[in-house]
Amino acid sequence: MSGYQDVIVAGFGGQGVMLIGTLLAYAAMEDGQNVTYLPVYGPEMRGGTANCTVVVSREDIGSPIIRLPKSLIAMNRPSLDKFQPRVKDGGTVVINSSLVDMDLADNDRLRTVGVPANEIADSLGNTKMANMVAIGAYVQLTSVVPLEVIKASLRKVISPNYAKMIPANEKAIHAGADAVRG
Amino acid sequence: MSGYQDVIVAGFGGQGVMLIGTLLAYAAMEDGQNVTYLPVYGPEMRGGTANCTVVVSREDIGSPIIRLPKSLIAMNRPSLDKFQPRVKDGGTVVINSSLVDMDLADNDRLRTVGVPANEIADSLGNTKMANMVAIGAYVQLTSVVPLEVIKASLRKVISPNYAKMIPANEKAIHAGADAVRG
Amino acid sequence: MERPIAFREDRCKGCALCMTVCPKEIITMSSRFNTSGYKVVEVRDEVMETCTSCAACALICPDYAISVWRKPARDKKGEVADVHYG
Amino acid sequence: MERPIAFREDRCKGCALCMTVCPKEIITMSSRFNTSGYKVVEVRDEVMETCTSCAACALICPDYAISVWRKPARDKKGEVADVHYG
Amino acid sequence: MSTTGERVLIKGNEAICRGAVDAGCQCFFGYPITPQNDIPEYMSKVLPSLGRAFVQAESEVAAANMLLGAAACGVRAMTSSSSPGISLKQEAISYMAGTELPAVIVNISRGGPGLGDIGPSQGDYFQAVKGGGHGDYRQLVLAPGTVQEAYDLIRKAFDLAFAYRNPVMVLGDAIIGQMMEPVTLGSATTPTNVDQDLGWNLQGKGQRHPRLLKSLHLTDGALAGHNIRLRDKYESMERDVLFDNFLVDDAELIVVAFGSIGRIAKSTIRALRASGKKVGLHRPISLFPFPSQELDRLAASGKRFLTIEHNLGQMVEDVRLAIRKHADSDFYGHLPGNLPTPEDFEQPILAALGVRT
Amino acid sequence: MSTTGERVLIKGNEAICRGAVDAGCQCFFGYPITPQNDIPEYMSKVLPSLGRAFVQAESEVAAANMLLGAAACGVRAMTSSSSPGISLKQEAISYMAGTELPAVIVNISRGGPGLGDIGPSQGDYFQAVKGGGHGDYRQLVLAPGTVQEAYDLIRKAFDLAFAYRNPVMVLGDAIIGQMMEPVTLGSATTPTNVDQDLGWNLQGKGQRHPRLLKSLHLTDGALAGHNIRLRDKYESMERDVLFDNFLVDDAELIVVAFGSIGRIAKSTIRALRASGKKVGLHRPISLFPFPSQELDRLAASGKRFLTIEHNLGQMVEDVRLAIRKHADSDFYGHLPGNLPTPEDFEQPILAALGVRT
Amino acid sequence: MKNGKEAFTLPGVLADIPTHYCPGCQHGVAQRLVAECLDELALSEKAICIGSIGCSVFIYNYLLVDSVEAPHGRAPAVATGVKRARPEAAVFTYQGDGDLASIGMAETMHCANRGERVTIIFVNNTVYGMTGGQMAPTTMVGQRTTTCPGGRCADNEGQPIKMTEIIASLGGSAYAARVAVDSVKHVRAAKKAVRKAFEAPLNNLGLGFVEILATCPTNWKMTPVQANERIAAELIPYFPLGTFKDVTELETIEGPEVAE
Amino acid sequence: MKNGKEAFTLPGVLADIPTHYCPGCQHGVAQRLVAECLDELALSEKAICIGSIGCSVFIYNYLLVDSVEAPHGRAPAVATGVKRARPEAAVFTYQGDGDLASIGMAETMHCANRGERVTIIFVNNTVYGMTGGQMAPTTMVGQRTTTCPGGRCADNEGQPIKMTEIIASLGGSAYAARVAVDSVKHVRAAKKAVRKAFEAPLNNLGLGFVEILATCPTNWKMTPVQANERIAAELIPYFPLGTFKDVTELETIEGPEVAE
Ligand SMILES: Cc1ncc(C[n+]2csc(CCOP(=O)(O)OP(=O)(O)O)c2C)c(N)n1
Ligand SMILES: Cc1ncc(C[n+]2csc(CCOP(=O)(O)OP(=O)(O)O)c2C)c(N)n1
Ligand code: SF4
Ligand code: SF4
Ligand code: SF4
Ligand code: SF4
Ligand code: SF4
Ligand code: SF4
Ligand SMILES: [Mg+2]
Ligand SMILES: [Mg+2]
Repeated sequence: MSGYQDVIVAGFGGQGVMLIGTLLAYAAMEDGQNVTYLPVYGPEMRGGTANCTVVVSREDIGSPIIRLPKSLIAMNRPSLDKFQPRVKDGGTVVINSSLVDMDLADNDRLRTVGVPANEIADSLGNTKMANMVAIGAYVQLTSVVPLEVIKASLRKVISPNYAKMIPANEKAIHAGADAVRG
Repeated sequence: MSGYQDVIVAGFGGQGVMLIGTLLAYAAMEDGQNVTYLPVYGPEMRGGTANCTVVVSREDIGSPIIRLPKSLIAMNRPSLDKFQPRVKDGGTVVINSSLVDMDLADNDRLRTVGVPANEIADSLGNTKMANMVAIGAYVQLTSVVPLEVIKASLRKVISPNYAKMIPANEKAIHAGADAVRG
Repeated sequence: MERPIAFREDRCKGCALCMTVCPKEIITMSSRFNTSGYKVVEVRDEVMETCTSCAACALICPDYAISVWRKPARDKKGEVADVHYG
Repeated sequence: MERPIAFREDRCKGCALCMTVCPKEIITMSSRFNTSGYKVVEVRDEVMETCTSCAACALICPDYAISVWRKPARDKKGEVADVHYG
Repeated sequence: MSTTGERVLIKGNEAICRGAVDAGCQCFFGYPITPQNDIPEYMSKVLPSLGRAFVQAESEVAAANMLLGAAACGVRAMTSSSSPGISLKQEAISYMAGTELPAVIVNISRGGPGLGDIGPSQGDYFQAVKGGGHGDYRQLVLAPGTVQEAYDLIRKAFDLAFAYRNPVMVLGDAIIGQMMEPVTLGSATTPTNVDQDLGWNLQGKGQRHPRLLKSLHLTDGALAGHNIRLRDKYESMERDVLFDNFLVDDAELIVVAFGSIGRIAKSTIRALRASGKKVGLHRPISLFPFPSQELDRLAASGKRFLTIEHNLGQMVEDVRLAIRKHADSDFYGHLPGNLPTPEDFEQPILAALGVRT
Repeated sequence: MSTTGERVLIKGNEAICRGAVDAGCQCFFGYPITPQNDIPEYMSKVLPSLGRAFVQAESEVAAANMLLGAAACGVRAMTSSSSPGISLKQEAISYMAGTELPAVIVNISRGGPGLGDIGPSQGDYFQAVKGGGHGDYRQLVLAPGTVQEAYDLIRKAFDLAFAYRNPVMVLGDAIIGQMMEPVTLGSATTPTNVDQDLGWNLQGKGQRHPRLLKSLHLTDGALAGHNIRLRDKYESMERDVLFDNFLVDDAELIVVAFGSIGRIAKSTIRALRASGKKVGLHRPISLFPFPSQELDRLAASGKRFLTIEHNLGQMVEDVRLAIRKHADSDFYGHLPGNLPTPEDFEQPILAALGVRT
Repeated sequence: MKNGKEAFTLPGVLADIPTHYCPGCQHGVAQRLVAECLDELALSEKAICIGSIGCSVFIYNYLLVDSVEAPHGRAPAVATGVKRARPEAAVFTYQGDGDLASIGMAETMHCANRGERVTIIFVNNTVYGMTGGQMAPTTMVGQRTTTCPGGRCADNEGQPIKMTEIIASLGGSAYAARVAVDSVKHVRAAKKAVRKAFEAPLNNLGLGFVEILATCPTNWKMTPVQANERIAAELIPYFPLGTFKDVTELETIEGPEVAE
Repeated sequence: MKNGKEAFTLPGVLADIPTHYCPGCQHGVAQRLVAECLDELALSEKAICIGSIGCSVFIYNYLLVDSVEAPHGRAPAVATGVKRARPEAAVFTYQGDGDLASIGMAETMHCANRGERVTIIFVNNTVYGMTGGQMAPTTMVGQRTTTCPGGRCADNEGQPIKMTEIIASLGGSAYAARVAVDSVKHVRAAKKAVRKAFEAPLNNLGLGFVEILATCPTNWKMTPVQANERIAAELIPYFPLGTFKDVTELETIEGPEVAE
């Protein structure tokens, strides 16, 4: 399937993994591609784990659920433990190395990249933007959509009340991309 | 079916038709016969119509519901209107002539007997015993069980608290039987 | 004869509540049954004149069985309850 | 050094409630994250001595992240809250 | 409690109560609704005098949840209602099935839909057998055809509930509930001592590990694993299938009918047999597990089938599924709102037999 | 309200809301439950701004009865919930069917039984299609497979509800509800004017005779007559059957699957077709009326069948009944509690095809 | 004298047909008071009646207004749905004690708390009439019913619930009163209360609620006269009559003309 | 100094594992108080906990007692069933405001009115926590939630329900109090109330009820500290703290020894 990408984004409930999944989905639509986005929540608001699957394709999309994804963004240790074994050989794994020991990365089979997302976000003034750092890294690594389109889509997923946060988030996306750029 | 009898007892909700149906069922059991008793209530406590079907047999009883009964006790006009046409040819119909115009009785096809049950009961001190008058008449006419057994069964259906009412009810049964005796 | 009050016998259920509220105590139980099998109440002709048309009986009757007419004379005196007491 | 108070860092969620109740105002936010990604609080060594073992912080902490031990000296003076306040 | 072997003339509703009491029912939670009011009324009189619990709940929803609580303690407990009230119990029934709690629910069903009427009807077959609550679950369903069976089956219901740790429904109708017939009583069982440790029931943990009864399964694969176990359990219920065959051996046509309709159909069949018609009756007594194997066996031997119900056609689907390898079933639905009599079934049976009338 | 032809990326839950708003939904009554919370949340934001009514009910029981009240006025009204909450609505649904009220009920179902989990499941098929409430009644059931269909079918649901004066359920699951996809919006319908006289709706009698909406029928034969009319109505719904055939013409094996599972199975089938396997898909969109005639037609032409569901086996009964004259269906049940993926269906399909692996 | 002016007129909105109630049952009086108020406030054309399940289920046969039958206990929810769909209607429920205070407790409380602009007529006869005399939440301590055959016991079944006081305590109620119809004086007062309970929601002030103490001679196993005497002797001392809340005191109805 | 005597001890009945609650969520404090009372009254061996559906659904992971999960809103009914089946158990529910005061209103009212000998711990955080912050019956007027995005409006949604006052007014309650856990002083008082709510039913006096005002920082969209400040600033003025009923004043517990 040409131009096909799928990714599981996973982490704690409060880490904003759903937000970056949605961001990617919007960007894909803006980019003229087909897309499905499917979240899986834990039962509680916080403290549980959460993950979502985004499928982006230039062709029609069948199942929105992917058992064996082409890529993974793991924001915490349980997410890596759970999903890394399922990533297809040669797939891309972005790991939040602020919370996950990089020794756990399966470098033999996969292209794994550690990003200290919490620290980077913290250094930009808000730990909560770790998710943006991670998506920046992922987009940079896979080119699923142009980085500019991701940034432009921020205003689709961040409510107008928080519009003033957009520049900071753009910075975080950039920082993530920079962190993995060669 | 030898020794088989069935009867529909029908009237207003407050006329005690269920009580005499139950009385007949007890008497039949005491008499060593098989029996089913099935009541049909209106939705409200009073004011609606009510009827029950009693089947008495020396053999096994199949259906407890009878479309075309061998006899009918009609305590009021709607009951006669509804059930008289269904009584099998030659069947017995006891009609409470206190409330029903005897011109409505289908004498050609059926053995109909008018009993001024309310007046008789009233004369014995309590209109409410009109039902007992009627069952007395019915038992006398059909010999489904001995009159003595009906009377003996009163204490099965009248709660101990009202035991003092039993003699009056026995009298009413007798009065009913007398009213139709040749 | 003047009949300020009348009972719709087919409606009466013989509950006797009207008997308990009549200030003139003129409502009594008859010995008649209506077609529903209820004994009905009555105001006997002898005492009918006593009725003040106060309508207390009609107000308490749960079965709308009682009709009451104003006595023109009394109407003027204003002794009749306004049953629309609204 | 005497350490009348200790934080179970894996339990702390950085809510800062303990900071608001400490009469000595010695609890502060650290710059460390625990494995769950929460920034955790601390009592810096410099001010540890100030702790009265009053246990107010432990009482308010929703995550049972704080352990407090009585200071024997103070115990005698009876200044320590009886946390079984029963 | 009853004296073994005693013969009494009682209503189906009372037979259910006496059966429950004799089976050691410790708690009853009810709410009034016609035509089952005799059940809470009897229980309110008898249970307290035996030192057992009767509670008139504030609603059917509450009654079903009180049942859930009592069942969690491992005592024999029961609730009863009629159609609209049973609809309100569906959430709790699904919870009890999911939590594997043993409980007995009686439905003396009436005409529907909605408020309907208070006459008999078999319109709740789907709800009882397919599960009116949410999620994949099964309850055992027993349908008495006589007052004697009402007494016997309620006793069996408690045994099955505990054998499978599953809700069991006894499905009657206004005919079964209100009809009086002579009944021979069995022996009374003493209620389970609440202190008896069944290995799962809540008693206060004492010295052992705490126990937890729940239906929430959030960890990965836990609910799936739970559902596999439940499925296996439901399949194993097959061994407790119950049915009644009447004159089937030489029959050309087998009438399939349950509960009161089975009984009424028996009268029709007797009458038709008297005029030489080769008709028999298969009466499923357990509606779940459904006697599919037996029906398949009968179908394999070349019989034809007519399903008669007091509804618009519900059990007929299970009959057709059971016999689909060999045969199909005709259907006659007597309409809720009309009382069924033996005469009503004559034409449909003759038509299914291919007799012109 | 939407601009016709606009293309938006939205969740299934939001598509349901926008479809309802565009269809002129005047009143919404909700209660929170995952995974459908987006629905009441969206409605609480949008309806009041359009001068329409949003009420967060005290419970699902209340929500369903508020729906009954609004429907009685002849306005387009809706409620939504998920499995346990839908169980609580069963009594009111039976009443609405009995009273012939047009209403739309959305079930974004989750894993069961009991509290289960909040993941997808098709465990409520029986409840939706056979009727989890009491009495003989039917509701139309529509099961979207894409977010676009969620938008389109909710609009259709309102039309059908009023065409038949009957409750209509839209049955989705956590996948349909939570998945985002691009959707093309249709034109917005203005809500029915509440003063519009539909011949049966309550408005205050004004100068005409009073109207009465009820489900109680006590006079002799009245309920039976009512049930005959209802049965005829349910049978007439056949004409609104909806389904989707995919590559069935040359298929040896037809997979029958609905909703999200139908969509996921499509992926499996595409993959198997790529390796030359002759597999097709029949996806019922209306679960009631069920596409029995179409399945019978396919069976008559010699196809084999495999029903795939995300439950222990429910729709498979309707498939088997539909094709029983010519064929039978295999079954693969993916367990609630496990997320289904295209890979999961490969083995079952190959097995049904008779391919050794 | 039948040609004189009538001293008592039945309201036109009340169908002139026999009722199905038992002799002496005060549902008859209660529904007449509702009818009188509908007439006087000229509401019959815009009224929508929410019937409930109980002996009064056939109220739609007597009140000639548009009506819908609510499932048992759910009339306040149905009323909410009706009122929100059709805000200009005069919406009212008519409910028994089992219906309103037992199974319908949640719906009643929340309808009142939301301050739905509807009227609730609550006929408290301390028993489940229709189903044959089971215990109700308002059954008096010591009162025998078919499900508390030894008499209601406070220890086991609790005390009778005082709904009017509870409803009055909720923010959304505008008017809440308890009345009786056991004497002519009480009937007159009851009528006034019913009228106010209709006016409050029409004036957009909140919910109107009236509890009417009534007899059920059949299930009390008393004659109608004995039953009526029990109201004053036993019920009123526990369920005091009176207005427990009235935010209408200051604002009076401006709307429809009063009939007659 | 870890060798000194502990100035704060976690009760043994509380599992020493991390909770799933959000940072600053006061369910953590509330459940600890319950655990402390279970320990002090030596009830852990005979306690049966009825969990409810809400953020506290996993309470059985934290309280090491026999537990059963009730359907949403039905914990008081389940507790009734448990208590009637096993009268010697110490039965308690732990419920949120959506659970207890909305869907469970009827069960709560009737359980209290019957005077079931059970304890109800009611954690009022003015919002549906678990499902993501929808309006609760106790949501403050003006408070924004996901289903009243413009803020709760008294006119449309009614005013926040004061459950403790209502429960105190019912005959079957023996103890009813409202407490908060926003300050050390309030935590201490809360503990006393929880203890009394356990003692009342054990002494066969009736139902014990405690409403605990608590934060839900996540759905209030506040930091835990801001949320905690809101308790005193906004909640307590409307939901006054205090004991609304206490029939235990005279009789004190004789039963199990107090731990420690
Ligand atoms: C869900 C449901 N439960 C129970 C019933 C049976 N039922 C009909 S009326 C009634 C109670 C009537 O009592 P009340 O509300 O006090 O009215 P009354 O007849 O005394 O006027 C009950 C329980 C029903 N119809 N539906
Ligand atoms: C019958 C039913 N309806 C709805 C739900 C969804 N639900 C789960 S928890 C909850 C509300 C929780 O709010 P609350 O009781 O206030 O507890 P909190 O989470 O705030 O502590 C709801 C509506 C459910 N599980 N079951
Ligand atoms: S109108 Fe008054 S005086 Fe006349 S009969 Fe009636 S109550 Fe008696
Ligand atoms: S009050 Fe009415 S029904 Fe009762 S006796 Fe008097 S007239 Fe008859
Ligand atoms: S024990 Fe008291 S003084 Fe010490 S840190 Fe805690 S609150 Fe501060
Ligand atoms: S109160 Fe507890 S969880 Fe919160 S910051 Fe302090 S130690 Fe950490
Ligand atoms: S049973 Fe009671 S409430 Fe019902 S009609 Fe008869 S007297 Fe009235
Ligand atoms: S959502 Fe609210 S109530 Fe639930 S755990 Fe988080 S803070 Fe606590
Ligand atoms: Mg009542
Ligand atoms: Mg809450």
